[in-house]
Amino acid sequence: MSPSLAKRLLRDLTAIIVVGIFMFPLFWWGLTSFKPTSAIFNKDEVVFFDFEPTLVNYEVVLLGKSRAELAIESGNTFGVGGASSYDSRQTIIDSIIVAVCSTALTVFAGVTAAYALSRMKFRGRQGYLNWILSQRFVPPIAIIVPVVFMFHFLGLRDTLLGLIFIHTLINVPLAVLLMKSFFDDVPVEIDEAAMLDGATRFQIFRKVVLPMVTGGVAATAVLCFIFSWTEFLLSLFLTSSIRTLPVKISTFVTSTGSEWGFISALGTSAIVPSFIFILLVQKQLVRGLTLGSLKE
Amino acid sequence: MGFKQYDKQTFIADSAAAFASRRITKREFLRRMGLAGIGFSAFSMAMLGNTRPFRNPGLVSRANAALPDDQVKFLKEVGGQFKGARIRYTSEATPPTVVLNQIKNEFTDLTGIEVEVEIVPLEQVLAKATQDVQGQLGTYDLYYLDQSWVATFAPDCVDPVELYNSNPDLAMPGFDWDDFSEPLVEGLARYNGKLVGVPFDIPIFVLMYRKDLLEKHGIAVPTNYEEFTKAAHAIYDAEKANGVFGTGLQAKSGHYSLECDWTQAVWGHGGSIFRPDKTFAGNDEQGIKGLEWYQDLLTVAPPNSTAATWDGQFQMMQSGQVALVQSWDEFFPGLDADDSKVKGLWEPAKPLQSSVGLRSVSEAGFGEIPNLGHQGGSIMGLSAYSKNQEAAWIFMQWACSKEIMTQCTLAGGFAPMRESSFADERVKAKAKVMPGTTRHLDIVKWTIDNVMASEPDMPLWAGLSTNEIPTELGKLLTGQAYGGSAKACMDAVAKIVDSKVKEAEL
Amino acid sequence: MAAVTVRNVTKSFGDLQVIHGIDLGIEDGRFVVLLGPSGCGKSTLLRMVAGLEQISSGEIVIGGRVVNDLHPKDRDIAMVFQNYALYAHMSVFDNMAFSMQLKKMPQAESKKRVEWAASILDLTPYLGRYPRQLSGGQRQRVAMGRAIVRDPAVFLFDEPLSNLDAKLRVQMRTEIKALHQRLSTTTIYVTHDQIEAMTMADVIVILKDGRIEQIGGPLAVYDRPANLFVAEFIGSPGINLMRGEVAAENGAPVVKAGGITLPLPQKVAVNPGQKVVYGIRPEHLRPSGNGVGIGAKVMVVEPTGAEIHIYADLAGKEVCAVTQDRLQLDTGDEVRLVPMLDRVHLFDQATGKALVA
Amino acid sequence: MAERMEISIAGDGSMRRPGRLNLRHILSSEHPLPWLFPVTAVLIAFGVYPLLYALWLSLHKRNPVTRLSVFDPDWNWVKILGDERVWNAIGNTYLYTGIAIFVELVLGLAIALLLDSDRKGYGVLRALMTLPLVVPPAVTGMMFLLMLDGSFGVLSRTLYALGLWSPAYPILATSSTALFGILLADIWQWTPFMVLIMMAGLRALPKEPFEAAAIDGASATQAFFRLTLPMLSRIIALAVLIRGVDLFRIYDYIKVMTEGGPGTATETLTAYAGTIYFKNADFPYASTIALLTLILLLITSAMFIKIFKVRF
Repeated sequence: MSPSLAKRLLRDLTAIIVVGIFMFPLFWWGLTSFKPTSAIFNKDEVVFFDFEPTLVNYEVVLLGKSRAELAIESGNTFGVGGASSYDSRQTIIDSIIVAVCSTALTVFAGVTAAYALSRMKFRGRQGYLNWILSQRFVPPIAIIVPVVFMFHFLGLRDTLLGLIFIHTLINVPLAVLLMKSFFDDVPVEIDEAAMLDGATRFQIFRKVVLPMVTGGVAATAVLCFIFSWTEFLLSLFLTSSIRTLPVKISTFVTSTGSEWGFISALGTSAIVPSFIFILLVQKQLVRGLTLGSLKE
Repeated sequence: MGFKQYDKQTFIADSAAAFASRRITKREFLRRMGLAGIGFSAFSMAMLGNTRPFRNPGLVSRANAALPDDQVKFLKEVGGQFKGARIRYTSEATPPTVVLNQIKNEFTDLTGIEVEVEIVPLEQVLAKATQDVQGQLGTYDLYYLDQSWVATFAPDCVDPVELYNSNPDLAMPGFDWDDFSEPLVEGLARYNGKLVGVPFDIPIFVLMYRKDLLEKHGIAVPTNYEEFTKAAHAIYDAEKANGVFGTGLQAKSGHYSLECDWTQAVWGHGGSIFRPDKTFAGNDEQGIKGLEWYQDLLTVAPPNSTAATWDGQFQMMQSGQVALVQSWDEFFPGLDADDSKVKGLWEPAKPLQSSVGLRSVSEAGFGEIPNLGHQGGSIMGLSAYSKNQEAAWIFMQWACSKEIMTQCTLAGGFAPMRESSFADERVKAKAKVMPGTTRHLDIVKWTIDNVMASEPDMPLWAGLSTNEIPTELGKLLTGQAYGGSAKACMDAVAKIVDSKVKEAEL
Repeated sequence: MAAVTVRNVTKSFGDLQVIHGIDLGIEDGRFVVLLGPSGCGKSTLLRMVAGLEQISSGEIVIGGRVVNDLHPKDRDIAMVFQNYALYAHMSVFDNMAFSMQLKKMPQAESKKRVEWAASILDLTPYLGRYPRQLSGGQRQRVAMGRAIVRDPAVFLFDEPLSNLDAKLRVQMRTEIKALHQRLSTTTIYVTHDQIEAMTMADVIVILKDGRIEQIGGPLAVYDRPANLFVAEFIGSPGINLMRGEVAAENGAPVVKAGGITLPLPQKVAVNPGQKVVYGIRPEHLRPSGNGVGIGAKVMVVEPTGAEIHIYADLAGKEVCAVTQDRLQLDTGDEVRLVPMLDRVHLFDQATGKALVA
Repeated sequence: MAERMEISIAGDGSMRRPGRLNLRHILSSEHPLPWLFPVTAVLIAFGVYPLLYALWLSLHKRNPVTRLSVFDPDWNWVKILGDERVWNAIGNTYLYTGIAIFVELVLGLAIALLLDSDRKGYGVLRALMTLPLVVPPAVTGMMFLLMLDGSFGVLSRTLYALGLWSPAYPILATSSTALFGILLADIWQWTPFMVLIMMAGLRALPKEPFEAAAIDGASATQAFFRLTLPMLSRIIALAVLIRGVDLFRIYDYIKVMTEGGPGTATETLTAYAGTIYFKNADFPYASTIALLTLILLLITSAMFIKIFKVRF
């Protein structure tokens, strides 16, 4: 009783169109990054492909080519040795460091707490869980001033470590929630069997339960990575010389024009790392996002 | 050394010349640049695809090249004492700052002082600077201060002239304080008799018009507000089929740009923002006339004007969408850029005259100076909480020295702060249709010297000018409230502003 | 190899007491089945022996050692769980070797043991596989293998067969029993399935609501249920029960129930007028061909092959009789039923206790 | 007994006596404390203090001239009640959250159903569908700002060309439509999130009830509304909660695209707090608005959890 060919084709077509619609902004964004300004802002028509593609935007943001570089090349120009404020190589490195480290820290803290919350009975457990989760409810804007002052006095302002900590703070509730659902999916008898086999709690965690939820850890890690990679407001205020990607991109909006070419080039580049991560663990991600609510 | 440096340079130069004279296509040019191994650097950007109006550095000599010997010596010897110090400057991405950021390493070369320029959008500068002074954190050694915040930050900055005079050891020779344009020092940098910083940027309202369009329709260059309206309507009626509008506005709701437009409209109709008794004056007869004039202009401007800031307004001009604009002079070099659709078609003119007469300073409040040329200048202020004050001070003197300021102007084609820069031969040589042109600077200088206006100096102004006033204006202009009644809107603004002023016990 | 003693053990979860002072002595090498309906506390009791649940009061002794405060791993026990609780990310070999690895036993030694266990359980071909690649029965065997490699003093089984299908269950039942006979390790086995209990146990402990109802051998609890609960719980089809009153008829004690008279053996010690429950197992209620017995109306006839189950209406009460005779009966037919007198059970109506000695 | 192996499992074992403070026990892995320590440390160090500080700030009145803050606990909280823009922002926040959740949920479920196929190529489509999630929201805002630009934007131009929209009313510059422009960005970015969750939900559904329903003669539509939806209800409730919490604190899109404008048409609570924070530099009042957001969010989600019996 398989659906007719026409029906199947219709479905295929619909699926492609729907996904296509969702891909369009990215396509457009990517296209923009190859356009000269006159093709981005054309009062007469929307320019699709009728332009001279240029790689200049990528070379500036990703390779650090700058006016100053030309000056050096030609030997006699103005601005020798100056850095381009659009060179984003350091930004990408900093962003990766922050995202990777905060993800590691978040997953470490989240996984250990989630294990205890899933496996151990103690007074105030639900309250503690609620407290962790409520942290996710706090609007970042509420804590900017205090965090800036606090970080200043702790010497964490404008440091990678500070950013790592604050991204850990905002991601840890989600990590706990996700990981708890994964641990809840592992029958508690597994722990008991291991306990009878002579394992300590830590051994049970390390050797038995954790290996059984690696998929969940991966899904959690990807989400934390994405959230850190895309976080804007706190990164903006806690740094001045270190710039994460979204912050850097926001500085391309200037008093005399937005650098749409650079914005789109860096924006497009910024998508790549997270997407690779997401592809690697897509299955677990799908599973993980249900937060165990499928289990009856 | 395969491809010799010399060969490379000549190759680039030849290619560039060929491209400039349209002998080769862009693509071929890019290919050759790629061959030369420089990729697409500033040069090709300048030639090929710019969004920044000022971004046409051209090929000029190193910034320090023409620095007087005594200043070089000063930087090396005095500045050298602070070798290794790291100073930090936060600024909006204004043209001079962007150029400064590019050439700052030349300062480091001389002194060994590291300079970090943190470039963030305007309001973030405000928030970050406010946080810094609030906690006296000393995160920044130098502040970029918009003229509307000068009053707010006056207590947090060191008076540079006083410092110059009181500490001769750290005073740069030949700095020449008198060279700074008098109106800028008085209008921008001084608050309550104290010099809060050094003028560093002076975008100012001038009239810009499409010569070709005005000629085509036989319309004279407007000289006052009424003529402007008439001309804008006439062009709109004639050209709307071609997608050309009479004017373009920077009327984004809740944005400082709208406040700037509005302020100029009010001043130009004989009004002011405040009365001498510190009450809001925008709802008096002249104020409402000004706002109504502005509302009328919206009907002949691209509808997107209500979503546009200076950025959007510039795009309208550069893409050939509008014919007449009274706005920031710093757009001008970008209009002559190579990727501009209207290269050479725009002309600068003096700002519009008021046919009813201007309100005098004594009739306005909070040190407001109603006049024809709205300015959005900014100053560089030395933080009183800086931990590297001496090093920062030396950098500030370098950045504001005659030669460096002139170099900045040369790089971007924007208005200089110093009389000597205006008179500089190198600057004058660029007064023709070309990237980074300076051909508007005569008009700009006239405007600064004769009709420069200033917004009120008051600690609340940063908030009022970027939040309360433009938000209510936005409600009116986009039809969210007030049913199109300028009076109703201005009465509401008056209520809000008056209560805020009262609350602050100013 | 150890005896297990449970002394006056109680367990409460908050205000809810689930185990009420249980006393139980298990001799070394015995196969003891804890049997009872769900919620009777049998699993809790087992888990307390394992150390997975804390006991609220009382004492548990394994091999002469009080283990109340001993960590499960130190109690010298092994446990097989209902859901097998296999380590999904480990091979069969590693699953079995895990406990020895934790103890840092020499590899050769642990390998020897795993192979020994695997050979007993027919798992040798599967040692390299992962649990997900095994059938239910094989998984169950791995779980058992994991238990036996440790050679514990006590095996604990928590409903190990309830996730298997019927045929496999019968097979595994035999294997577990055989294993026990081979290893002679003290075993405590929890189930709600009376057939499992009957077939495997040396001793059955019947629990209800956290209390022991009866302890005894499989036939003992079947033949001599200590009370109504046990009588009803054990046996399938279930025992026929009729409430009635003792009366004397022709000098012999009988039970009058709902208008019919049920015969009693002579020696029974009851008084006329006593309110009792009369119990007779289906196989002891014989259809008679010669007109004697109590008349009943056939409702359903179920041939099972070996025997025929006759469900009949006896004075308004449904009773079941089992016979191996090939009777030709149809719904609605009259049948006469004769209880075997020496197999009659009598219980006190008020206390439920058995009255027959 | 020949095969019986000699073994002795010795060991004194760890004592597990309840209710006794035993440092060795607390610091061992048997006790929850070491497990919870990292999270607790992070939350206390970087979460609790800032929140208390924000509360402390909200109890102060800031003088914009002297920049001094004086303790005046009622000042901001009374001010907030009389602030029209706060009420407008509350309305916008709920409106925005409500519409976004509804649309993202419906679209997410529909697309999940559409893409839930094992046929060749659908895996690629599903992977592509997750792409929007990895774009930084601030960048998404810019992306849609560019596409919705009233003069040059590709989406605006397309709508104009199709006659679906008048160039006289740029989407982001018209107070009645600006919110929908922002919603477009939000929906684009977060519908894929819903697709992922719904996909997982669909994949976990048992087959039997559907087979039974088919035998009972239920149409596909009936099966969807009578079986699929009810069976997904728990996961839907959870998805709504997670998404709702983020939506309620929406900031990046609004900041980048409209700054709350035109007028106050798209000003949500956090956007307004941002405005007061950035533009007026009135930190105490901005903190008060942010705390109000937190309070409303806590109340709303508590009610939601109660009503829909969300379990996590």
